[in-house]
Amino acid sequence: MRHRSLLLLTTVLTTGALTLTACGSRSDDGKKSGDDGSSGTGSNITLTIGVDAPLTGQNSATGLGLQYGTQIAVDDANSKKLVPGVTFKVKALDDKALPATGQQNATALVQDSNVIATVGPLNSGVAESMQQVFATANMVEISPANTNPDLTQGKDWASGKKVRPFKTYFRTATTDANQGGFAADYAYNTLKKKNVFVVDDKQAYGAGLAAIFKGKFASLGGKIAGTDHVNTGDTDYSALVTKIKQSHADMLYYGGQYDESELITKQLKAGGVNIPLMGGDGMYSDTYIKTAGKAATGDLATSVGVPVSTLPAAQNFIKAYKAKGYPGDYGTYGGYSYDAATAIINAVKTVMDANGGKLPAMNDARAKLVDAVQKTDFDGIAGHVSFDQYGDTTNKQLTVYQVKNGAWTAVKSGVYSG
Amino acid sequence: MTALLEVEDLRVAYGKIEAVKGISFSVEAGQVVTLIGTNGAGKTTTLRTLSGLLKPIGGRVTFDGKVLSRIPPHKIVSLGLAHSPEGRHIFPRLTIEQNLLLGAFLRRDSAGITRDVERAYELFPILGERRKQAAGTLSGGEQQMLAMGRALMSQPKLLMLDEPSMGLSPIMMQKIMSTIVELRSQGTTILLVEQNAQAALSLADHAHVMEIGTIKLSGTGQDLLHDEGVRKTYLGED
Amino acid sequence: MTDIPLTEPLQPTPLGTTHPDAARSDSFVTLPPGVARIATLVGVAGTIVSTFMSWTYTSAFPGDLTVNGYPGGLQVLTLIGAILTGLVALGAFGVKGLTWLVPNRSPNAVLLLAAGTFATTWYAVIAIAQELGGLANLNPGGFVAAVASLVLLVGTLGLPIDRQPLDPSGAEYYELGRLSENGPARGTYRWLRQARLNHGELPVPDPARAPAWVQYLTIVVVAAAGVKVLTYGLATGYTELFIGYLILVVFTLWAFIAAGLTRQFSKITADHRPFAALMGVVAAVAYPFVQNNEHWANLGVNILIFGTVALGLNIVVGLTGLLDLGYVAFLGVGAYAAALVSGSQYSIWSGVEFPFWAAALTGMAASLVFGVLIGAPTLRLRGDYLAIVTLGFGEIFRIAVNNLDGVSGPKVTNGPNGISQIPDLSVFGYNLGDPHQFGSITLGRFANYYLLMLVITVIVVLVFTRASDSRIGRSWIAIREDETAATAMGINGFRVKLIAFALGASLAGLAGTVSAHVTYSVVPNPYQFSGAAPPNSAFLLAAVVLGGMGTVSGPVLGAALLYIVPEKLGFLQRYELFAFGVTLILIMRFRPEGIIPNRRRKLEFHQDEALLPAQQALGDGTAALGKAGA
Amino acid sequence: MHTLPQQLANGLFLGSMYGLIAIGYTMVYGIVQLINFAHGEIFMTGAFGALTVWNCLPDGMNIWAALPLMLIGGAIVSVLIAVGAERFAYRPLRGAPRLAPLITAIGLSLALQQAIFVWYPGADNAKDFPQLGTHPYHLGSIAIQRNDIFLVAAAVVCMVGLAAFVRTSRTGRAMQATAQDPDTAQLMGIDTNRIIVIAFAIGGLFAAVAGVAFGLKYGQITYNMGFQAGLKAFTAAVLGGIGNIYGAMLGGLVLGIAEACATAYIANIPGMHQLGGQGWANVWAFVLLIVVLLVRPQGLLGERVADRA
Repeated sequence: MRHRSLLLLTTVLTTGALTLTACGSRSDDGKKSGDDGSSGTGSNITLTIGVDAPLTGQNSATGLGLQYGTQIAVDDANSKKLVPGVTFKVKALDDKALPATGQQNATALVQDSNVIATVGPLNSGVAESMQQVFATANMVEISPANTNPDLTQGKDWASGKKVRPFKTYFRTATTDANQGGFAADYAYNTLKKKNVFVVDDKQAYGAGLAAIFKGKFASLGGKIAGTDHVNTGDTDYSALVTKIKQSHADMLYYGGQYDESELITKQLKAGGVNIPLMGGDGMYSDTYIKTAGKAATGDLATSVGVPVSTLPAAQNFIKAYKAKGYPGDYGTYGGYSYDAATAIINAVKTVMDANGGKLPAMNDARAKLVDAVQKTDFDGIAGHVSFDQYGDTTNKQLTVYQVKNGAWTAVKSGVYSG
Repeated sequence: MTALLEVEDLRVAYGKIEAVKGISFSVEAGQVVTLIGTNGAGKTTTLRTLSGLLKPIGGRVTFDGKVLSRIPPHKIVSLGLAHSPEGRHIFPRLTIEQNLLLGAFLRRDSAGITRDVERAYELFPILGERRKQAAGTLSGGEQQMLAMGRALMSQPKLLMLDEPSMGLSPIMMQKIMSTIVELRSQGTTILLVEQNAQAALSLADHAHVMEIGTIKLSGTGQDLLHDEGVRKTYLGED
Repeated sequence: MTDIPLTEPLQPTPLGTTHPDAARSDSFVTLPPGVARIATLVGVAGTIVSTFMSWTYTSAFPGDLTVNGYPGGLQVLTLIGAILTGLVALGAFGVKGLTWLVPNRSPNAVLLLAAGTFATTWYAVIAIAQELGGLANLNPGGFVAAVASLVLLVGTLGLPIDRQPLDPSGAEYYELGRLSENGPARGTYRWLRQARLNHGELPVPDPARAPAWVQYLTIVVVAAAGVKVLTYGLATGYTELFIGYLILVVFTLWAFIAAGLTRQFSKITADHRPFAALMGVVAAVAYPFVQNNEHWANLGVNILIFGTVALGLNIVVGLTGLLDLGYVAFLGVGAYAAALVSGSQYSIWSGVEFPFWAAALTGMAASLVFGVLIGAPTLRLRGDYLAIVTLGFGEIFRIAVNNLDGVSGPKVTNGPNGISQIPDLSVFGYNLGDPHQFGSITLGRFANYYLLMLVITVIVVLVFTRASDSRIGRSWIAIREDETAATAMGINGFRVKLIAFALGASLAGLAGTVSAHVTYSVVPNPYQFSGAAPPNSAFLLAAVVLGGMGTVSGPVLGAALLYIVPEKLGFLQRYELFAFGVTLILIMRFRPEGIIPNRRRKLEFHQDEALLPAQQALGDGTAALGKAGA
Repeated sequence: MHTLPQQLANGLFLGSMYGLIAIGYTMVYGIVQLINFAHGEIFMTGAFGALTVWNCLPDGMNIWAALPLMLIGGAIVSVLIAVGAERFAYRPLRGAPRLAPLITAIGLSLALQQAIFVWYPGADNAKDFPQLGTHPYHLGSIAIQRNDIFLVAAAVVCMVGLAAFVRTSRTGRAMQATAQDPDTAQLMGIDTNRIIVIAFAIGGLFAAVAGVAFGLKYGQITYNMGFQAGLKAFTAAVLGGIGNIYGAMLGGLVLGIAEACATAYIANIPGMHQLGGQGWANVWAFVLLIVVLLVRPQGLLGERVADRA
């Protein structure tokens, strides 16, 4: 009882102190973000482009390619002053290839009032949990790597009933539908393969790709010698190789990443089955050749766009990437990430130009950016960048590469049309 | 002459529960000393502490002139202190012979070991008959014999026997007790822990009665055998 | 060991039964008592003053510590630390009216707070010097802060600190192994042992004697402060501030323990359990209103989901002692079941849309069925076999849902693409997907789900506590402690274990139903044994063990840490998982009972400390194994 | 079904490797009742140790000449890590309830994996490992790789050597005694701590041999190869009867053959055409384990012993 007043006093004191901390934190946020000057009023504002990809763990080599591909695009834009008065920054978050983590990153990016749009993610499964979050916030999301057709064309795309589920979602990578079909066409008509064994890794990308290849190849009149599925992380494929040997297939099509296909091709050739292995852009990587060694010779991979090495812009990108000593693998999706980020940067300029050279309030800016990105039209480092009514890239240019003399060599480039 | 084993104010605890609360006693070479008492009196704890399986929180144990407190169990064995644990604890999946050989684990004199194995078979002929059999197949009494034989294999200066008669039929118990008498007559020093006070007291030179962690009463075996209180409490007479 | 009743609850035995020497008060630095007190107060004052000065001239260091006149960033933390230290010091010195802050009058609390203030301040100063490149970047304020906090620390070191009794001069340190023969090692170890603080058993006044309204008010204030401290930590905008915050919070909590405040508080909560629980819930409900940020609400939902699953696992592991290494599969079963009946167009029953209560029951029922299916054949086996079978089941689940897409298996789960575009839940006509206005505060989608999940968590906590206090709960504990003895007492071990397994599974399934809706999609790959982020079976076990087995708050706290720490310590990046692994090892080594120990458990873990474990441990280990196993 | 002999051979090779790793699990479990979850990572570090030796050797060195050095290098790394883990992570927890060492093991496994991933140069992708050659020998219709011959030979040598060691040597007897009753073993004068260290060391040694065999067989090693392999080896150890070294090898072989056959033949069973193939092989492996445990809870070669305490 005699403590009563003192208790109250201390309570008030504590509450006061805590309130003080709240004020402190609020002003800190402002100060931190305003490092380079106060936003909105002055000549120079800072905008952040978010990146979501697996930056640690198993897929991180590819994921870091996304991050630093975007980073180089942002550096280029800043040094060339592509958007006068705006300095771009990258905020890269690690989704660890997990959907729930990707979603947390999406909400974090949406909450950050400096983030204008996002590049990513790598995995289609992660994209599913993020799309709606960005759609609700009217924020553009451009994936340089998702290939699952469902993401842009809805569930029934195969039957021709295409519905775009989210108008904020775009991608600079082409869908499995194109790649798988193009590969089947090449295998049947150019390579004259008639009896193909199809294996996939049971991941969204690989299984989708393999299914489309299989369907197209069969419809062309080819025979499917057999199918099987592997688990990511498997290392022993000897039983599978024996099965393939018995099927007398003349080619193996693999839907999946190079982590598994480099082992499969080695064990295939060692098992005396000298047939080529063909895959998608998931194994179009120098790592594949390096690790598989001689066994890779003659293997094939499809990839989107024209060969990166033929475009001068891409050469600069590769040079910049190497010069900065960035970690990660730029080969597979780095170029698309660069183009995705550039599409966002160009759209920011469009939005600002339409608004008298000033950026509208963030909510408004994000919404307007969706329309601007939809109208994107420029030549990127991995080909022409523009989006169709589903948010898919219109760049249907595909190339088949074959391993010759220890390097991927383009053997056919073309446009796939159904 | 100092005693072979000297225990001074030994205290042992499990966590905060003190199981042995400062006991002192000694064993002279050639003697049979017994600790008797009810379940939970701290007898087994005392033996486990002497052989190093438990660490005391206080007190001092001297064996053959050496302080035991910082010595791990396997080194204590090498000093000549053998412990045949409560519940026998033979190695069930090894043969009888392998069990006996393990008893001589620290010895390097193969001829002597062979001789002692034979001596064990003489002491317990049943073991000799079944030497290649897995020890787990023996009956309780036979396992007890094996445990004793195994403890003797290290040529101990002091043999500690923990409840050798536990769970045995009266005939088996008789056999075990007569073996102890025989060992005593051969000059083996024995520290015997028993619940069967009658048997233990009748063959002991010295005896100590333990109750909840302390020594309540000490004397010669015969003295205690005739002590009024002991008779009432431990020998079931009123 | 057989003759010692280890499981008997221990009475707080008076000191001196095991240790001959009584506890002591002894300062670390020899100072005249008056000088120590004055140094302490001077240090407090100096530190407070320093926070109103500029610490560095450039705003390049986050938080802008250049301003004279009012504190910012890390300075605020130093200020709070200093004020608290000052108040507690005055309380410990017996200044009337503040003594309630230090009920046991121990200066240990002052020392710990001073150490926290010192650590935070010096961390800030060193961070400035390091990030900006050199001490030259410090303004006078920074030096004042460093010196004043050092004075403060030294002053408190001179106070008569309550410490562990001196070891007897001939004490043996068996735990050092071979080093125990080594003089310097022994000396150091001895010094460290004797340096340990000892405030756990100092008497404190019984708070029950205070008027009831004070007790209620205390609970309210603590709950409010808890929310405030938590939200402040979450809102820290940059890593340096978060680390400073973490240092200060840890030391402050430790100081409150040292002061005896936590003991009093736990007495109060024990006396007013329903009210305390209510306030806990109110605080949790307040969270999305106070921290009105969709990202943190999203994190909050995930923490609650994960924490709820961990609570379910706690029944299996913590109470019943069954080792389940594939527990995340039950979360997956619930999530998939809910997704299938959610009305998603990707579900094989795309027309079917259950209301939430029915979907939740479906998820629970599905998990329950799987729990029984796994448990019935395996719970009769020895404990270690259960571990491998559950691990196998977890793998089977993930591979199976990955394959059941009509191509490599029957069409059920849509394979690796999973079931996506799961519609938002609607509860009482209230669509959780839409933001809702509450006065001036808008609750977004994740805040809605947070509140829904909170209701479920509360239900699960109730189920957990009711179950553990009931007959069946006592049977679980009996089984955990000694299955043979429990069976001998007439407990049907198999049935009791199966109930634990099934109950734990259905709670996880319930959480799964919400998680399916929160993430819009269910895909197979999160349901693995170990991964880089929660949820996975290894992280679930870690949450239970880190937090404290057998308790309610432990797993929830563990879950929160597993989400918040990686979120906040982003700078660790690729070292994060390595650090996590090392942390697990260290925690198991030094605090195996978890952060919030169950009283009984704690005894079990530390019982052999007094026994000096080095040699004895082996035999004890197998005994413990047998206990937990079977 | 003329592929059966080849599939059995495939299973045998895979199973030999499982068996080699499983021995580490089974020995440690047999003596301290600890599921050493980090054993898979010890196997992985052994492979990386061997690779490091190879990389330090002059270019173009004959692989046969390098192999003994690689084995020694791998063994040093694995044994040091195994023994270090025992000394500093597990031993202090010997009195604690079983969950504590288990969580420690999970933490250790994560830490080792990440340490290699982060600090071993280039380990974020698969690392090349030299091979003995990729041209198979033919034995009837069976193609056998040189690398597989090394694997089987190593497994046989290790098994025979270990069996002889355990059965005839003094330390071997001490190991058996410690496994059966550690307290009493101490009363026999056995330094059980030393025995435990030896068990960890032998497990580490075999894991290193398996790691080298893995590298030779697949021509590449990865930082996360220990998880899958460890999981399978642990399954194999339980399948064979945990605590029994012959059981570990047998369990490994059974598991390997079961996986090969599941990949090859399950799909041919009417009504199961979708449930076969490599994708389901792991599932069938675990189903086999569960069935065996239900029929014979002690494992194939395990002995039914009463639980202690």
